[in-house]
Amino acid sequence: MTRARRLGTALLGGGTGTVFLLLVLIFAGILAMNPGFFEGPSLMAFLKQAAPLVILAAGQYFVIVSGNFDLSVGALVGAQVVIAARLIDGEESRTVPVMLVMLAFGIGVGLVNGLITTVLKVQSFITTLGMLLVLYGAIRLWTGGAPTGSLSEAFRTPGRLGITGVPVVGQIPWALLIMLALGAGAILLMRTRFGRILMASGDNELAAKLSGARVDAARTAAFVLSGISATVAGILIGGFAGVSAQVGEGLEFTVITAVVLGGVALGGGRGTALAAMAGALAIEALFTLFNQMALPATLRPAVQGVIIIAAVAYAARRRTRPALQSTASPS
Amino acid sequence: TTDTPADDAATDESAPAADSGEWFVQAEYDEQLAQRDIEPEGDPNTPWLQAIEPEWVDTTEFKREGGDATVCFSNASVSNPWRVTGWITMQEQVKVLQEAGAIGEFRTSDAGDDDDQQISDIQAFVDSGECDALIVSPSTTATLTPAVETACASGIPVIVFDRGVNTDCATTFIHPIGGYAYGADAAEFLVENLEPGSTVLALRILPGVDVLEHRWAAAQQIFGDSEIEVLGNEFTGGDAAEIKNIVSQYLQRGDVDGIWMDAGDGAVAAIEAFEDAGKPYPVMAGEDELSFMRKWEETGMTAIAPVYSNFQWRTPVLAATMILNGEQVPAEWVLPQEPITAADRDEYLERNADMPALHYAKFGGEDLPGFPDAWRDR
Amino acid sequence: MSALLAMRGIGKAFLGVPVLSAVDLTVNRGEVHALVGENGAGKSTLMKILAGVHTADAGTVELNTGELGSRIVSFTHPAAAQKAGVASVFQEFNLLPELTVAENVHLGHEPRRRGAIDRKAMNEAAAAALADLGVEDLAPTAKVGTLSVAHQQITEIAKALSQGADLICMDEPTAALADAEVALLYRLVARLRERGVAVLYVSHRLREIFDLCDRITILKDGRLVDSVATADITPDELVTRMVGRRIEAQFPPRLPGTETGEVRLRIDGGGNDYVDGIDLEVRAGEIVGLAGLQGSGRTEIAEAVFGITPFTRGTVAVDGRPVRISRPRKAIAAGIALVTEDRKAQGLALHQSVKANARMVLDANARVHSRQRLGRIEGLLASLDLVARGDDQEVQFLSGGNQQKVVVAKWLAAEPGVIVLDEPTRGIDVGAKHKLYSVIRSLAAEGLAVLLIASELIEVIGLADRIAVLHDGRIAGELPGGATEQEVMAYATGRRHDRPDPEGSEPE
Amino acid sequence: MIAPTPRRLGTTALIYLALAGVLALGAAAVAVDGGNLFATANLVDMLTRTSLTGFLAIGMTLVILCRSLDLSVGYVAALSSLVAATTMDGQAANIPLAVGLVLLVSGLIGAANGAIVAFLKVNPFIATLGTGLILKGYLDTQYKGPAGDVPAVFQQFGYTRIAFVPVSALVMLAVAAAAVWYLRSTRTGHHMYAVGGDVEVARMSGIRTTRVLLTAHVLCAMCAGLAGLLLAARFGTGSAEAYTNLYELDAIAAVVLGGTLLLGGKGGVAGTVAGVAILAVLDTVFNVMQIDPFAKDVLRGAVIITAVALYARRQLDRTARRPRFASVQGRPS
Ligand SMILES: Nc1ncnc2c1ncn2[C@@H]1O[C@H](COP(=O)(O)OP(=O)(O)OP(=O)(O)O)[C@@H](O)[C@H]1O
Ligand SMILES: Nc1ncnc2c1ncn2[C@@H]1O[C@H](COP(=O)(O)OP(=O)(O)OP(=O)(O)O)[C@@H](O)[C@H]1O
Ligand SMILES: [Mg+2]
Ligand SMILES: [Mg+2]
Repeated sequence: MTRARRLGTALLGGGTGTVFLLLVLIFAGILAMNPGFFEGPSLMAFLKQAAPLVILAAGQYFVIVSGNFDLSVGALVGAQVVIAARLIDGEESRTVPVMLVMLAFGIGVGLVNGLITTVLKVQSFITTLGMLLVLYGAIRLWTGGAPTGSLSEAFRTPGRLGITGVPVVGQIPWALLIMLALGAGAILLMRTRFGRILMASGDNELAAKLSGARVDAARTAAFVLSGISATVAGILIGGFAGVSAQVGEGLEFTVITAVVLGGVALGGGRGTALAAMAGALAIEALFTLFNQMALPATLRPAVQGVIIIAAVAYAARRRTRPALQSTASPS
Repeated sequence: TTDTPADDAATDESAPAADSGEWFVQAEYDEQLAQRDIEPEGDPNTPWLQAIEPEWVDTTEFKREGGDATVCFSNASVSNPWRVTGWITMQEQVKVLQEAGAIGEFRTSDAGDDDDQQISDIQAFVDSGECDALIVSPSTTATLTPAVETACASGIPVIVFDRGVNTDCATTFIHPIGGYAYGADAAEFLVENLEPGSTVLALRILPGVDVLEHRWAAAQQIFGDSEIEVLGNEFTGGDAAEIKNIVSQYLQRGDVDGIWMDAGDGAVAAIEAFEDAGKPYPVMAGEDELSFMRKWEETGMTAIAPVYSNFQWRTPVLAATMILNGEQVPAEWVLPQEPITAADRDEYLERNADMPALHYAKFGGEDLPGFPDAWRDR
Repeated sequence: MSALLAMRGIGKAFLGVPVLSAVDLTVNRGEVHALVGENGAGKSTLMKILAGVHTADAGTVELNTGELGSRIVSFTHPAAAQKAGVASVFQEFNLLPELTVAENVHLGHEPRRRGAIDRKAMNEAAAAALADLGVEDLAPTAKVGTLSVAHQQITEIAKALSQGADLICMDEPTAALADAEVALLYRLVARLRERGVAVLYVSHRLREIFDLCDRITILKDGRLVDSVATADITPDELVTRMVGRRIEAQFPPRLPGTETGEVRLRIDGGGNDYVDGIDLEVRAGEIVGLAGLQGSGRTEIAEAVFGITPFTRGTVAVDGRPVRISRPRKAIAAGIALVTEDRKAQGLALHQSVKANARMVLDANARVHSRQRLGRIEGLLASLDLVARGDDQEVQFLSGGNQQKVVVAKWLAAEPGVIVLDEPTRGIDVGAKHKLYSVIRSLAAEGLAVLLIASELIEVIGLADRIAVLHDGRIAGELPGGATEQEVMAYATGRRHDRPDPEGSEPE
Repeated sequence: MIAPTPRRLGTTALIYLALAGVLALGAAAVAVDGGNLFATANLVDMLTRTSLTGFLAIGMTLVILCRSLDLSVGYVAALSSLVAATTMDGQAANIPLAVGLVLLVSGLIGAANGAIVAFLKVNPFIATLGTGLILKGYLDTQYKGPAGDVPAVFQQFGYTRIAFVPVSALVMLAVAAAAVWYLRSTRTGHHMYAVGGDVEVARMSGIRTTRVLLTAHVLCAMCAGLAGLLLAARFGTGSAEAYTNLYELDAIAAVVLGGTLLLGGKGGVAGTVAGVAILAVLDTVFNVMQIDPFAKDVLRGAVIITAVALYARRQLDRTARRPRFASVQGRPS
């Protein structure tokens, strides 16, 4: 009974519910436009290209719920793809080592973001904005302005291929499986003591500190997680479409929008990982819907803006409204 | 890439046109299409010095003794591979001229695609009073006009290239034929190689950039007069992921027989979308970016690489030396602009065999001493 | 004498759950009217409706202030209430730490000259208001963030006074005050009464209610129990009617089998920027009280022991083992717990559930985390008689008192050996207070060492086995439990001093 | 007696020190490079570069003080440049009308932002990101590239200077001065600190918080309008493309560099001006020294973080209690 209620509040309570509603509406719209969309293959294709944003959303969720921002993910994704192309340079054999290097790099960037924010007390908005600039410049400095080298087939597998010959759906993309695995991981992580401390730190730093929580450590860890998610996203995006100079540009705003759309409060202490990822899915679905409707390309940003504001406003109203709760007596 | 010359250069009346959001100017369209068939003056082995129907202007007023002239260059940005390639070429050309003692110091500033920034950059050069010649690669057509005018007024020779400005005060304005020609080359190829009634998807970088709109405007003309059905025109920001995503969605809904692009960035991703969807390759118009040309060769698909001559980056510095020597230069220096076809594709791939993927085939720096290292190991 | 305020049939529900139903309240001019009831009875809510913070779902508010005469009002914004002559001191602080005392006092109605804010006038007015309160040791230009809780409370009161209201509502104004300041408040209230200003007074301190108030309105579970003249009721009756059952002798006796054992906490010459020369030992099963005027540094001692602002001099030993407590984590690892004096800022993650808060200490410290302890939390909350809508209700929606119970629970969950309680009964109703007293006793019985800070002297006297009295950051003297208030005050005010001179306790 | 606490002079002073530091370092670097940072040309350049970010940052300071944010200013500026240029349409006579119209339009957009934040309770980050997108959509659909024509007279706003001080910079400083006065001496201005400090407290103290928030957003957008006018004056036309330059991030960086807390309630315009100056000095130094464009980004990012790190720590400690037994140096004031 308690479980059921908890699930209820998780899905419908606070702002969280809105995103699932939104998701349903958008999918309904797509269905109306193009019933074929939900046939296995095209749905799989959709999930494949949505996976990176969902994974980024999970990473960003940790940072936001602990009361911070990570504006550097877009630049990091771009950097990772470029690093991969340059270091692999077409050599299949280098794939795995380079992936490890990328992981280390992602962790490193997260660590730096975290330490600057927690130890030097620089507001994360600025820390990560600075990191964005540094990454953007440094990576181009390194490659002389435009990506060089090329990716190996093996590197491209996770983002591009999948388990083929599956009945109905045709191909189950690796990206989807990775997304599901990491998503589940994120949800579980929030149930651990780390997750609870992260949440408390975002809600009331002082109270958490006085309860003995290592707030700074937790927050730094959140940045590291975000760095890792950006790395994975980089591997998937690079795998999906290969190298191009513009990879990752502007992703940071899309992903933060997604997380907030999921009812996660900027400033921390509220919202669930599941909803955050649902938010990412909703955004991707929205883009698909636009495409299905053949909405004039120049108008799309405007419509997107209206929908985002409306959804978040609706969620805000929901939050201040009664969320059904039992009147259980104490104990 | 997002760079084509301002075809409305030297016509202040283009502003109203922009107002109405109407990009098509018949006269310019006809002129450019005609220019494609005109034999340019000069040595075909140095296309960057060729000129189509030049009107030579006298520059003795700028003649200057001693080869220590300071040449200043206000660059819009190096924010895309096409500009990066060109920028390297220009620097290599400068080295040659400096060693030859033709010019002295070469100063540059980069505005990072910010018009206001570039205006400040130009002002700074003018105020410093140390530039003997000023080269400008404007980041947007109309907005830099006042700044360039002030530069002209300061009495130094001003050389504008790539995109133009709405004034003809510059000593010379260097650019390849232009966007209408580019868009037409691509569109005509598709029309010729596709059955009537075939479907074409147009992939564009971003809206509102006058220089890109001309390519699309020309294409619309040609598609309009043909039996081709244009499925849609989508903005991709040149992001491979976005391109692949969009193309996949179109393929999921039906067949796409041809792809028209206003710039080659991410062309490979578009082709991969067809592979992943298990559909036959489209007839394709990309650009002379190597990644695309290599894919083209590898797949043997029917394609063309329209060219927006990257070698134009050599011309401005050369023009500067000519002007400082008081030699004549064309008032509007129209460089040749020929697409790469299946016929000469392999030759260009051969030449650029060890160049990186995002390098441009017609960069025209093969004879510079820095070649190939400067372009290969960036 | 016409009614200044008449609230009739007021009803209010939060999240669909009724908090007030059909409550009537009438306050006359120049009357000091007490509003009493258990935690969660709805006192603050009723007050907030009057102040325009909440809007009532049902009922009418008739106000007869200023020259507008009697009229029905319904405030949708505190500004409206203030305009109408209703000023409020809310239960939780409403101050901006970044602003000065004067700026806070005049917030929302800054004095202006020719359109521009007149800071000079503002400071003077604030100084006057403070003097009016009889407070000299507080500069109008001091940043509120640097003040003690008590000084902040005084700023709050000055803020309410500065609006020249006809009706002033005070929600537990003395909760943060030591008896000396309470005396100030007494005089102030008397003066207000003379000026014909009415005071609506919410407090859990029966003594004040009987000292100050003319009438008493009793709430229970959001319903009106009765409204009586103070003269017509005895404290015992009042308590009975508030709680609905009789509360035996105010302070429970030591539980049988409580014997004072080994020294669990020992401080020798402890000192830092705020306190100095602290020698203190607390034995297992012993309750030691810290008394003193506000600002005497009691909280500082608590914070030093717990490693928030650690001792920079002297030594601390827990269970005989010397420990360097530089961070709260270390204190917790050493088996120390601290119930802080400001539950909202320091104690609770307000948007998290009761459960999440109650297990926070266990979650945060691997050293104390354990299945069994997690398992005991539910029982703990129950034993504190927490009133909440299930343990996944967000604590922000609990009443002040119930929030405090959650804080206590989260520390007891860690089963500490030494527990420091800073103002544990602040804003807690008699019932809950009594509950907490017996909890404290039973903690002692279980062999914990208890260090108790309370601004209400009687609590320290009634509960503590020994009382250390602080004066200006130093321990002025020690008294046995059950000492008289006069004895304690003698030390607290510095009239008596039987500790070595400061020099004795300088760092060597 | 609890001593009077000095009002955040500390931080502001520190920021001007930081500015001085950056100037000194820059000058040294340039000197090593064989140049002179304080040559008239370079001074002009620096001051010119302050104007645009300046206007945006001043407005941004107001909203940030209210614990809000405005990510739409770049789009507002772009739109304003177009409104101005198209309205003027080359006629000097239309200038007053155009200016009025720009302030009206931008003000309305600000009001919309404020309303969404204050009444719909949408987080400002998202709200203004959203309005930004809406404006982008409008600009992309409505204007294809530059439009309108700015008369020479008005272009003077962008190009003339008195001695080595550009008019635009003077106007910006004037606006800054006005903002400083506004924050310090008007109730609404003063209340912005309260709203940013703690909106509930502000409300309970009888402040009409929504009005304050709304005002801040309107003023912020109007400042963006001024920036748009400057763009028009410098471009000689209006340009939708202007929004691609992420001016909003520059502005926010400047504000934070200026010592205003992103969490609101603390800071001021005086600091912001210094923050803007720091960024401008960097740009000039980089240009004079011919720094590689990508190295520029790296350095800019690094400097922003370092500078903020210098005073972030002390700026954040909110409860500096007055020590009673302080070891001598431990005593502030
Ligand atoms: N903003 C709110 N949202 C939801 N419930 C609330 C809110 N404020 C108060 N409550 C509930 O209303 C009831 C009455 O709370 P209130 O603060 O008025 O009690 P109180 O008499 O002031 O108690 P205390 O003496 O502890 O302050 C409590 O059960 C509390 O949980
Ligand atoms: N006479 C004083 N000189 C300097 N600072 C003082 C003085 N009185 C109070 N303070 C300040 O107030 C603080 C004392 O507040 P604190 O809350 O610690 O006192 P307390 O004894 O715990 O009283 P309470 O807990 O009832 O507020 C000190 O830290 C100090 O900064
Ligand atoms: Mg209360
Ligand atoms: Mg205290």
